[in-house]
Amino acid sequence: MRQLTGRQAVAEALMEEMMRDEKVFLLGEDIGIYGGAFGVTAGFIEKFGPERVRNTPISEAAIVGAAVGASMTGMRPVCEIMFMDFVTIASDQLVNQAAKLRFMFGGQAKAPMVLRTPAGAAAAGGQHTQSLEAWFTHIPGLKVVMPSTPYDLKGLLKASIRDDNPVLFVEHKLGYGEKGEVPEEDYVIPLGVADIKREGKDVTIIATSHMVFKALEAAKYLEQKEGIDAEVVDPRTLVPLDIDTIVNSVCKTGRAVIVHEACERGGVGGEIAARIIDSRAFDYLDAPIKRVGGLNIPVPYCPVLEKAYIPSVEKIVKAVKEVVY
Amino acid sequence: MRQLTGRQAVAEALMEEMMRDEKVFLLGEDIGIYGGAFGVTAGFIEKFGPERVRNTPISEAAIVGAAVGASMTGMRPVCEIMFMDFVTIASDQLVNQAAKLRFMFGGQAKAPMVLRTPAGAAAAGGQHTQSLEAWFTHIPGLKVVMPSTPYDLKGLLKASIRDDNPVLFVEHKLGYGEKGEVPEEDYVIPLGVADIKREGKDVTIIATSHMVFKALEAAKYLEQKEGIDAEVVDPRTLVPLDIDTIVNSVCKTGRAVIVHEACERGGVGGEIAARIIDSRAFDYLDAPIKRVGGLNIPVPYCPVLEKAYIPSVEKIVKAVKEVVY
Amino acid sequence: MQLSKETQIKMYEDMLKIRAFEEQVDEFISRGAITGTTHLCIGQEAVAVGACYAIRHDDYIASTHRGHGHCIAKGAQIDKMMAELFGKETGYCKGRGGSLHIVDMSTNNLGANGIVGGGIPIAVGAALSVKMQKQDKVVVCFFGDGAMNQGAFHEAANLASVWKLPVVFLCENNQYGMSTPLNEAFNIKDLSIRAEGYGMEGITIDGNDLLEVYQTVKDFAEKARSGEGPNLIVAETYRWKGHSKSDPRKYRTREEEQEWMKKDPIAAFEKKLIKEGILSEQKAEEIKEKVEKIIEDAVKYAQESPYPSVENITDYVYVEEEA
Amino acid sequence: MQLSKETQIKMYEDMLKIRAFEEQVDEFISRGAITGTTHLCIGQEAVAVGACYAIRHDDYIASTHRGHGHCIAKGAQIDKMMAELFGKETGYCKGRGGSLHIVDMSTNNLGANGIVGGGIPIAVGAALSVKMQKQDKVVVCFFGDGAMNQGAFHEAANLASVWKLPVVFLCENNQYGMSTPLNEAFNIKDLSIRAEGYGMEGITIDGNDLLEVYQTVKDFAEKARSGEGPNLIVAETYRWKGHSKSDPRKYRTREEEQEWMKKDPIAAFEKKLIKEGILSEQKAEEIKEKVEKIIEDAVKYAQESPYPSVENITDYVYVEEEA
Ligand SMILES: Cc1ncc(C[n+]2csc(CCOP(=O)(O)OP(=O)(O)O)c2C)c(N)n1
Ligand SMILES: Cc1ncc(C[n+]2csc(CCOP(=O)(O)OP(=O)(O)O)c2C)c(N)n1
Ligand SMILES: [Mg+2]
Ligand SMILES: [Mg+2]
Repeated sequence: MRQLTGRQAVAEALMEEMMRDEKVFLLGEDIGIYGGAFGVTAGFIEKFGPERVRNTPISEAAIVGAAVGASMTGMRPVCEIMFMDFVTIASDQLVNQAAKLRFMFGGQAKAPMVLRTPAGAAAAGGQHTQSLEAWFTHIPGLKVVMPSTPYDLKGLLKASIRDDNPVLFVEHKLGYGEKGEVPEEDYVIPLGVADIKREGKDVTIIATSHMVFKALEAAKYLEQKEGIDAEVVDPRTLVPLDIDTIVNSVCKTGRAVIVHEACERGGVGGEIAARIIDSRAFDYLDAPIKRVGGLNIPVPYCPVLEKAYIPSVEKIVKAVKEVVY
Repeated sequence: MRQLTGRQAVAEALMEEMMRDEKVFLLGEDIGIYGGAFGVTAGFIEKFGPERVRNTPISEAAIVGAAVGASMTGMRPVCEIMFMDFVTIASDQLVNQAAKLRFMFGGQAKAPMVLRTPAGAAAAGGQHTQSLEAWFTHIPGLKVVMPSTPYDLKGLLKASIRDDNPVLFVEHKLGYGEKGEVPEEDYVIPLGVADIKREGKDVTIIATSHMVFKALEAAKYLEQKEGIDAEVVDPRTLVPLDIDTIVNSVCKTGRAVIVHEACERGGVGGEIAARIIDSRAFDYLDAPIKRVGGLNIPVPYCPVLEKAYIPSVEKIVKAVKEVVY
Repeated sequence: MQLSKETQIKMYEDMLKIRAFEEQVDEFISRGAITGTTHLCIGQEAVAVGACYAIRHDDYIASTHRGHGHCIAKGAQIDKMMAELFGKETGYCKGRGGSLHIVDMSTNNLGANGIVGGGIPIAVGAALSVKMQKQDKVVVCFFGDGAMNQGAFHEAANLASVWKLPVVFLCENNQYGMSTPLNEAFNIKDLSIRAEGYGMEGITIDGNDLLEVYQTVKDFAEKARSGEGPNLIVAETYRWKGHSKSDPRKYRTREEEQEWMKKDPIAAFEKKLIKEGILSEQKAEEIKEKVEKIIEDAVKYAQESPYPSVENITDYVYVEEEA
Repeated sequence: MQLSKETQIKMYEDMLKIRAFEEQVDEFISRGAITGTTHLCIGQEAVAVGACYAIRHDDYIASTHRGHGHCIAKGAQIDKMMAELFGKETGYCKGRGGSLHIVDMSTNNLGANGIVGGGIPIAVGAALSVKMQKQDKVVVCFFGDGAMNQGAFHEAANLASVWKLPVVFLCENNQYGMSTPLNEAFNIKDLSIRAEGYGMEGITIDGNDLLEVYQTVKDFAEKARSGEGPNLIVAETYRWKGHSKSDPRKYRTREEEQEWMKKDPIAAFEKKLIKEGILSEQKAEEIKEKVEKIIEDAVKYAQESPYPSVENITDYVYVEEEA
């Protein structure tokens, strides 16, 4: 099958959805001739014109707010916030407006919009590297999608654009360059379905976004060096969360390690651990659930420290060994 | 001992710290002659004048940003954001600036400021009722304090003002009217020390903020009607979290129920549960850890639905019975 | 003046309706029959009615926390509004929203908003939608003087201007943001000069003069509709009541309030209509009685309506999956 | 002109230092020797130097993502800056911040900021602090044209004006916010007219004319210092390089760049100094060599410095408990 990068996969999803539905349009900073800070929308303004590829001033609150208003009135905006850290500036519009309006209005309106944003550490210091997905899983009314592979990026972005709810779609900067198989044919991956990226019987590693690749590496190492057969589960969407797949896996393996790049404290690992504990898996658990998250510090600029911040294959291996032995 | 309301306790802490240290000052919307939306600073502008009790325009980002800048340059601002929901508007300044600047600057500066804000449901609908503390526990560099009783409110606010780090100090709207003993003498409660609000041996109920009162009611009921002896632990500060006191309690009781008003999904309950699981308490746990959080919906306006949103004494009792039997 | 007599009488009636509705609400609030808080626009009725009559039924409005007037003037039903304030299932928001989130999408009212300034970017988004769908609608975006110091106002106004979107930014300058007088929130006297910084036209008008509001909004809406881009109207007015529930109004004097109450927009318009022979005192009386009846009926409707059922509490959080 | 010859030569030298520093950084970035991204201010040196020489050593500045110039002009050491960009323990931020967060509190530089507009409220807070502590300092708050459309700018500018705080808002209008030209971000031509909306004085100047920048900032800073409140200067300039690492600059023409490069602020000032006999060609050469040497030494220092130790990775997250 053909190989695409994550960047190409996201671009294809956007392109196809824009061609399928003229209500879909893009807005964000430097998404026009610049093609977006990470080049995802390169060529889009040339193809779709400045009406549907709307380059904005540096006004995150207005970007997201405009998406809310447009989505309430018949359009399907996909807005881009250049770095996830900047969603903080637009968080009133995302959290207090988009997420809640349908409920607060008793069902009178809906906000079918997508907010795409790249997260993750990539040599840029504390204000350009955060993974804040946990925040938004805490906000009822939002869906939160956080894929790893090009295949998932494409299929889930298409589903997100077609979803009638506001969706926060979190990309990983390093995922843009990651390659993977993506079929030529049209496909959509429903939100709320986890994917078992590797089957195994000894331990369940639940990993999100770019950490899926590290978990797979760790699994390979564990198999080869330790004879441990790890199952790697990628939730893909955090809201809705496919807890059944996770619980089934843990029931099978009796052990769980959760990996995410965001700071461990307050990250989605806590939620997932708590859900596992309060499920039928409790009776199958043979060891404590370990979390491997980013350190509880701002992401450092220095490459040596940045590397130490991010969960490493070694740390995942270590956590697995702790729960297995 | 004399009884004060939560409102009086907060006011006393502010008053005493302002008298103790002339660098301490207040800024926020309608904190002047109006005395703040919840009357906490009534009489302050008359006493301290408009220089130290600074009424602001409706500009949350500027309020918190001004506090950051003032704190970096020798002052100790205490800013008030009228409802915790509005911290979203100022979250860049709190999260990307205040929390991280010391680290990003390699220790060259500090931001000794407090952001006081009321959380909790009180008949005001989805945008005036959120408890977003979980967000800020996820941000290294911030301390997060969330007391329940008047005694704790006073002692912890004083400690927060004296702390050299940015502190998010979360009050509960219903806590302002709650009465409790507060000594006349000066006292400070160190951040990071949980308080056992009731000793018990059968189950540990970890409850935050206003939920402490509900947990105590539940404990009373459980003792009287079910013969269950519940220990109620109030973490009081979420960052730093006194995990030892929690773990010790769970080791003793073998059972844990966590209660907070914020939506269950993504709330601090997940973090606390995960920490318990990954501690020596794992071996003592006789039952799954249950969480009793707010429902995963925006807070409804209608009083009947709002009541159903908030964790009730009945729900706490039910959860305890589930883990005990 | 292109307004027919009938329309002028309807406008008069709508102002009365707003006031009567809110007086009733005020009474309920103060005796605890309505549990939430609410923000009354009594004294400001001419802005809501003048503006909503100056635009088409299919034009949009975006409202604020002080939104009952906008909602009524845009054509909402009083009974469903009252039911909402009671938190009943028959309310506009099925009791989920309350006064702060009252909305009637059937009249293209995009809703009240609990976040000061929060509705402004949304209004701009609606205007973008209008433009992209090649509809010839405009959006009238209401907000208060206090909201003008929110970042959201700034970003949204600029964006609308850069994109030449059909928005009329309509600031109801009632002299205070909660307790904060203009001079503690602004270092300018005439708020409409801010329009210039966004490259748009701005004007300040007497917000208590119904026809001045009507005519200005009509002109500005037509400019916006014709592709000239957004503009800004600052309507000077005054809220008679406290900011919200239990406000002792220590930040202003009773004398100041009296001065403004002399400029009652309803009394002034009534006087004008009578003077011009459009309205008789008797007809005015009839209208007032009719309005009283509407309110009474609405109260009955609200009180007799059921609360939402707790079983359905998770409805409307997410749009159900489509096929 | 009250500037001594010596000072003018120092200003010239500082501009050279900024350029040489950044050219060196550019080279390191493009061959991957520095891993992070960086934003170069080459072409804009006159704004940084003019402004920082116009204020006192104990006055504050707040900088931006494009902050090397501000940092150097305010008096920072080149070696510690270079070490920071290399992520070394000897850098200003001990390697934790990098270019986006470079700061030197010893020169009262409140730091670069990775959030566009994020430093503006902080600058206002510093000015508040100054005022409350009855110091007679001012704060010069740098930001770009793009930042002017952030809500934070609006809120902070208004607050500073209402409280009459000693801030000079200094917009470096380099014609683009990343790839976005002024006309896609503003519907006004002269950005300084926004000052009026906050009740402050505003002016637009030639940001490539060192002495014009110097004089204007001097005047405006003195006004702010004397209690008149804040004001706004828009300095027109141009960044010669791409926005950041690997920007092919498709959004502008090479011709436009050439036009602006003819207005090189350093060449212009050099020419002026030589013409006025303040500087000789030989002396200019000597200075350039001296600057080269400083850069070389800084590079050596940076390269030879150690990385921070991973053991200390949690340092500076929290201030350690005090007694
Ligand atoms: C972002 C935000 N900040 C503060 C509040 C609290 N609040 C509600 S209304 C109000 C005053 C608003 O003033 P203005 O915009 O002039 O409208 P008015 O109430 O005078 O109609 C304030 C401060 C809020 N709801 N939202
Ligand atoms: C809030 C925020 N939005 C977007 C960015 C990404 N970004 C960094 S610099 C920049 C352009 C800033 O333009 P301007 O303020 O004119 O400064 P210049 O880069 O031209 O010096 C952008 C969009 C950011 N860092 N912060
Ligand atoms: Mg007002
Ligand atoms: Mg620029």
